[in-house]
Amino acid sequence: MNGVHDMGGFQGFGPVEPEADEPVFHAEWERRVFALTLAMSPPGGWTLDTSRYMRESLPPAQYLSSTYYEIWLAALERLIVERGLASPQEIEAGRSQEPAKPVKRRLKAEDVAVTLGRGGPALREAGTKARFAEGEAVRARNLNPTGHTRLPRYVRGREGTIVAVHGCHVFPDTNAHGLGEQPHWLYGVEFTARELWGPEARAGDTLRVDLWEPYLDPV
Amino acid sequence: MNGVHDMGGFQGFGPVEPEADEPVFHAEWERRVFALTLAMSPPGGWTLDTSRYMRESLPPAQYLSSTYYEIWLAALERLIVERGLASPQEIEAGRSQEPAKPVKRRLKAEDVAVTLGRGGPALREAGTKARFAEGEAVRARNLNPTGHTRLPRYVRGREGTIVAVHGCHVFPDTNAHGLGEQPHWLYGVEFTARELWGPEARAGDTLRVDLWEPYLDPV
Amino acid sequence: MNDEADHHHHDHAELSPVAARVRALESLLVEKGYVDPAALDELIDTYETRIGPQNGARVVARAWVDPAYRERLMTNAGAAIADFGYSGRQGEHMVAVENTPDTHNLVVCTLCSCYPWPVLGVPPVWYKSPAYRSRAVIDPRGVLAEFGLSLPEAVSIRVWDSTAEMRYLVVPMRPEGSEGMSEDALAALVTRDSMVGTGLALTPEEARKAGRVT
Amino acid sequence: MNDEADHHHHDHAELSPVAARVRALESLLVEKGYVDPAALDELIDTYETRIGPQNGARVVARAWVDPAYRERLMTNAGAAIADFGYSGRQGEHMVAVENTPDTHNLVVCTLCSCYPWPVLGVPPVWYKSPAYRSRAVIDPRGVLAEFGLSLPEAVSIRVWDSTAEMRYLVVPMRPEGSEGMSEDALAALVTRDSMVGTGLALTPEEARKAGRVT
Repeated sequence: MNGVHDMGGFQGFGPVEPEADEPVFHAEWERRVFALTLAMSPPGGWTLDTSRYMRESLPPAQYLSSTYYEIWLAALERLIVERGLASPQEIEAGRSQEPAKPVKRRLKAEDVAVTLGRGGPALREAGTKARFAEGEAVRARNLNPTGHTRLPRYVRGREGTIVAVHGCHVFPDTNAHGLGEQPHWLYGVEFTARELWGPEARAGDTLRVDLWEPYLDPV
Repeated sequence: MNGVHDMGGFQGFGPVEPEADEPVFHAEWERRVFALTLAMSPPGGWTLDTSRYMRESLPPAQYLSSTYYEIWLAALERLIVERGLASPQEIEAGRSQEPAKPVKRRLKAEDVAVTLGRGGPALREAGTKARFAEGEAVRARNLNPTGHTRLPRYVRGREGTIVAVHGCHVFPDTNAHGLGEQPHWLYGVEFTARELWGPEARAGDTLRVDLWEPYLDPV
Repeated sequence: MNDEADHHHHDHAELSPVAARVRALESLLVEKGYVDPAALDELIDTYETRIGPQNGARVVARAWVDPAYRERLMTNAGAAIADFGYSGRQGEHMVAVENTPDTHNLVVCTLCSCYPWPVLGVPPVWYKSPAYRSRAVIDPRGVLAEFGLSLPEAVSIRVWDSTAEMRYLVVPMRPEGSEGMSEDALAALVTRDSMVGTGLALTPEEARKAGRVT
Repeated sequence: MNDEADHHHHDHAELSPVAARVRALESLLVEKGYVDPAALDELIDTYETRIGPQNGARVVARAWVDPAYRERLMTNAGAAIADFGYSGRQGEHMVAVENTPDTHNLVVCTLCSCYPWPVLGVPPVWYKSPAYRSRAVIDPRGVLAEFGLSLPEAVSIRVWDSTAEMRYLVVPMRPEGSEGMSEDALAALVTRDSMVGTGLALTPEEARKAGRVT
C-alpha cells in the first residue's frame, strides 16, 4: 500500500530531535503496550508482517498524529477484534463479556527468555535457484500493490546492483495477508544516491536496501 | 518539497465520499476564511504560489487532520505574521495592538467583480524558444527541491510525450519564494498509466500533466 | 458579519474554536484597515450565488448545439467561454477536453485543489479530499465506481492533473434522448460532476428524476 | 501491574486517556486468559534492564581487539554475536557493516522501525520518528548534522534501509587515543548512536567527559 508510513524521501517533518539520556520507555503505559504486543502474538497467531500492515494501514492522519506506541496500541486492538479474541465493546469496557476464544499458545513468564532468544527466523529452504547474482544490474519494479509490501516507493523504477544474496525469505506481501509464507530470494541491492534523488545528490553516496526477487527485473 | 500534499498515488485514504446537494460552504466561518484569503492577497502582496507553499508546508500531521478551510486559515495566519501585517499576539487577541502596516492595495467591494474577472494570468512573453515540440519524448527529471515545486513525485523519472505547448508561464518554484517569476515554457505532457503505475495499470489509460521546461529532459 | 464582528466578544462562547478564531481574525484585519467587510460579503455572494456549475453547463450546452462554437471552445476555450462573460480568477487559462466514445476525461489536482472557478465555482469537498486527490491518478476506475459510474470496457480514461494554471473543463457527451432540445433545456442535463469527469451528462429522464427539469 | 489491574476502576480518573485504555486492555486480556501478567513483566524487564546497546558495544570492542573475531563478525555476524549469548527476536539475521576512512554507514528503517534488538535493545524515539525515517535516505548529511556529526568531505555515506528481516549493526572505527585499552574499557567508548551510524565511537577523552568511564 502506498501509504504515509512509506516515509523515505519526505522533507517536511522537521529536524531529527535526539533526546539526551533517553529512557527505554517514557511512561508506564508504553511498557505495557510493548509487552502486550509481544505477548499477544502467540495466542493471536498473527505474523509480524500482519502486525506491520495493521499499523501502516491506520488512517494516515491518525498514523502521523500518533506516537509510536499509540500506533502499536491501535494496531493491537484491531488485531484482537479482527481475530475474534475480544469485541470492541469489551475493549471499551476493559471487562470480558463473552467467553474467551480458545487459543493454542500462550506466552508464560518462564518461557520468555527462550522465546525471545529463538525469535522468528525468516530464512527458508530454497526451492528454486536464485535468479540474480552479486554484481548484476537490476531495476526495482514499479509495483503498487494495495496490500502490504516492503518495496519502498522511492526505489521503484530505479536501477541498482545486487550486492548480497541473503537466501530465501518469507515474502511479506503474501504473509501479511494470510496467503502463506511463499518464500522468495532476498537480495541486498545498492543504488547510488544520484539514481534515487537526482543530480543534486552527492556522487559516491549510496543506499542499500533488501528486496525480494518479485520486486526486481533484470536490466 | 516532498510533502504529504503531493498526494498522487497514495492508497490509504479510503473511499471518495461525494455529498448529495452539497452547499458551497458548510459553515459561516468557511465563508469568511474563503473571503479573507482572497481579500488579503492585494494588501499582503503575496502570490498564489506563496499561498500554496504556506499550505503544503504545514506540519504533515496537521495538514492531514485539518479540513480544507482550516488549512487555508492556518496558511493565512502564517502569511499575515510572516509579512509583518499583524503579530501572533494580535491574532490570538483579535484586537490590534500595534499600528497597521502601510499597504499599497486594498480590495474594495466595488472592485471585486473586476478584480475577479481579471484574475491573475500566468502567461508571460517568451524570451526564449521552446525547447520541446508536440510529439517529442521527454523524461520528467528526478528533482527533489526542498522548496515549492509543481513536479509531482509520481511522474519523476517517468517518460512521456509532449502533447501541448502552453507558452511561457510564471515558474512556481521561484515565484513562491520571492525569487521572481522567471517564466519558463510550460508543456502538457502525456504519460501512459503503465509507465506511471506499472504493468497492472490498464493499457490505453493515460495521464496528462502540465510541466515546466526545467522539469524535463529530452529522451 | 460586519456588525457581528464588532461584538464578537460577548458571543464568542457559542462559537466553535475555529469559528471564534476566524471571527477574531476578521475583526483584527478590519480594524487594521486591510480588508473591507463589504468586499468580503461581495466575494462570498459571488461564489455562493452567482458563479457555479450552471456557468459551465451553459457553455457545454452551446457546444452541443452549435458546431462552430464547439470548434472555438476546443481550440480557444478562454475566448469561447468569455462569450458568456465568464473569465478570470482560477480560469485564466482554460482548456476544454471532450469525452468521446473511446476516451473519458477526468480532472484532478493532486497537489492542491486547482479547479476552473469561472465555469464551475469553487470545488466541492470531495474534489479537495485526500481520497480523491490520491486515487484519481492511480485508480480512476475505482474512484468512478464510488460515483456510481462504470465505463464500458473499451473506454480509456485520460486523467488531467492540474499542476499549473491551466484549467480543464470536461465536455461530456450529449446524452441519448436529448435530440431537439433547446440550449437552455440541455444545460439542465449538464451536472458539475459531468464537467469534472466523475459523472456523465444526465439523460432527460434522469434529469427529471433528479428534479433538475420539470 | 497484576494487582493494579484488578482495581483499575477506582484509579482510572488519574490516568491519561491512553494510559487508562491500555490498563483496561491489559485487564481484559488477562481476564480472558490470553496473557500472563508475569510474562509481561518479564518482557519489560528484559528490554528495559538486560538487553540494550551495552550488548552491541561488547561485540564491537571485541572486534577491535581480536582480528579473528572481527573477521567472523564481518562474514557471519549472527554466529559471532551468539558468542555473547545475544540472539533472537529482531536479530535473527544479523549483518555487521564496518565504517572505514572512506565510507560511513547509517542505518534506518523507512517503512517502520526495524532495529537489531539483541545488540541494541529497542529503538529510541528519534529512530522511529518521521523526521529520521524520511530524511536519512534523502538527506543523510543533514540528519548527521542534527546529531552534531560532520563527516570529512571525502567520506561517502552508505545508508542501509532495513526493509526485510536483515538487521544491520554498524561497527564504528576505533577512536584515536584508545591504543592499549582493554576490551571492557573499549566497550565504554561504543555508543548506541555509533552503532546506528548517527555518531562515532567516543575518544577516551569524550567518554570521560560524558561520564561513561572514570
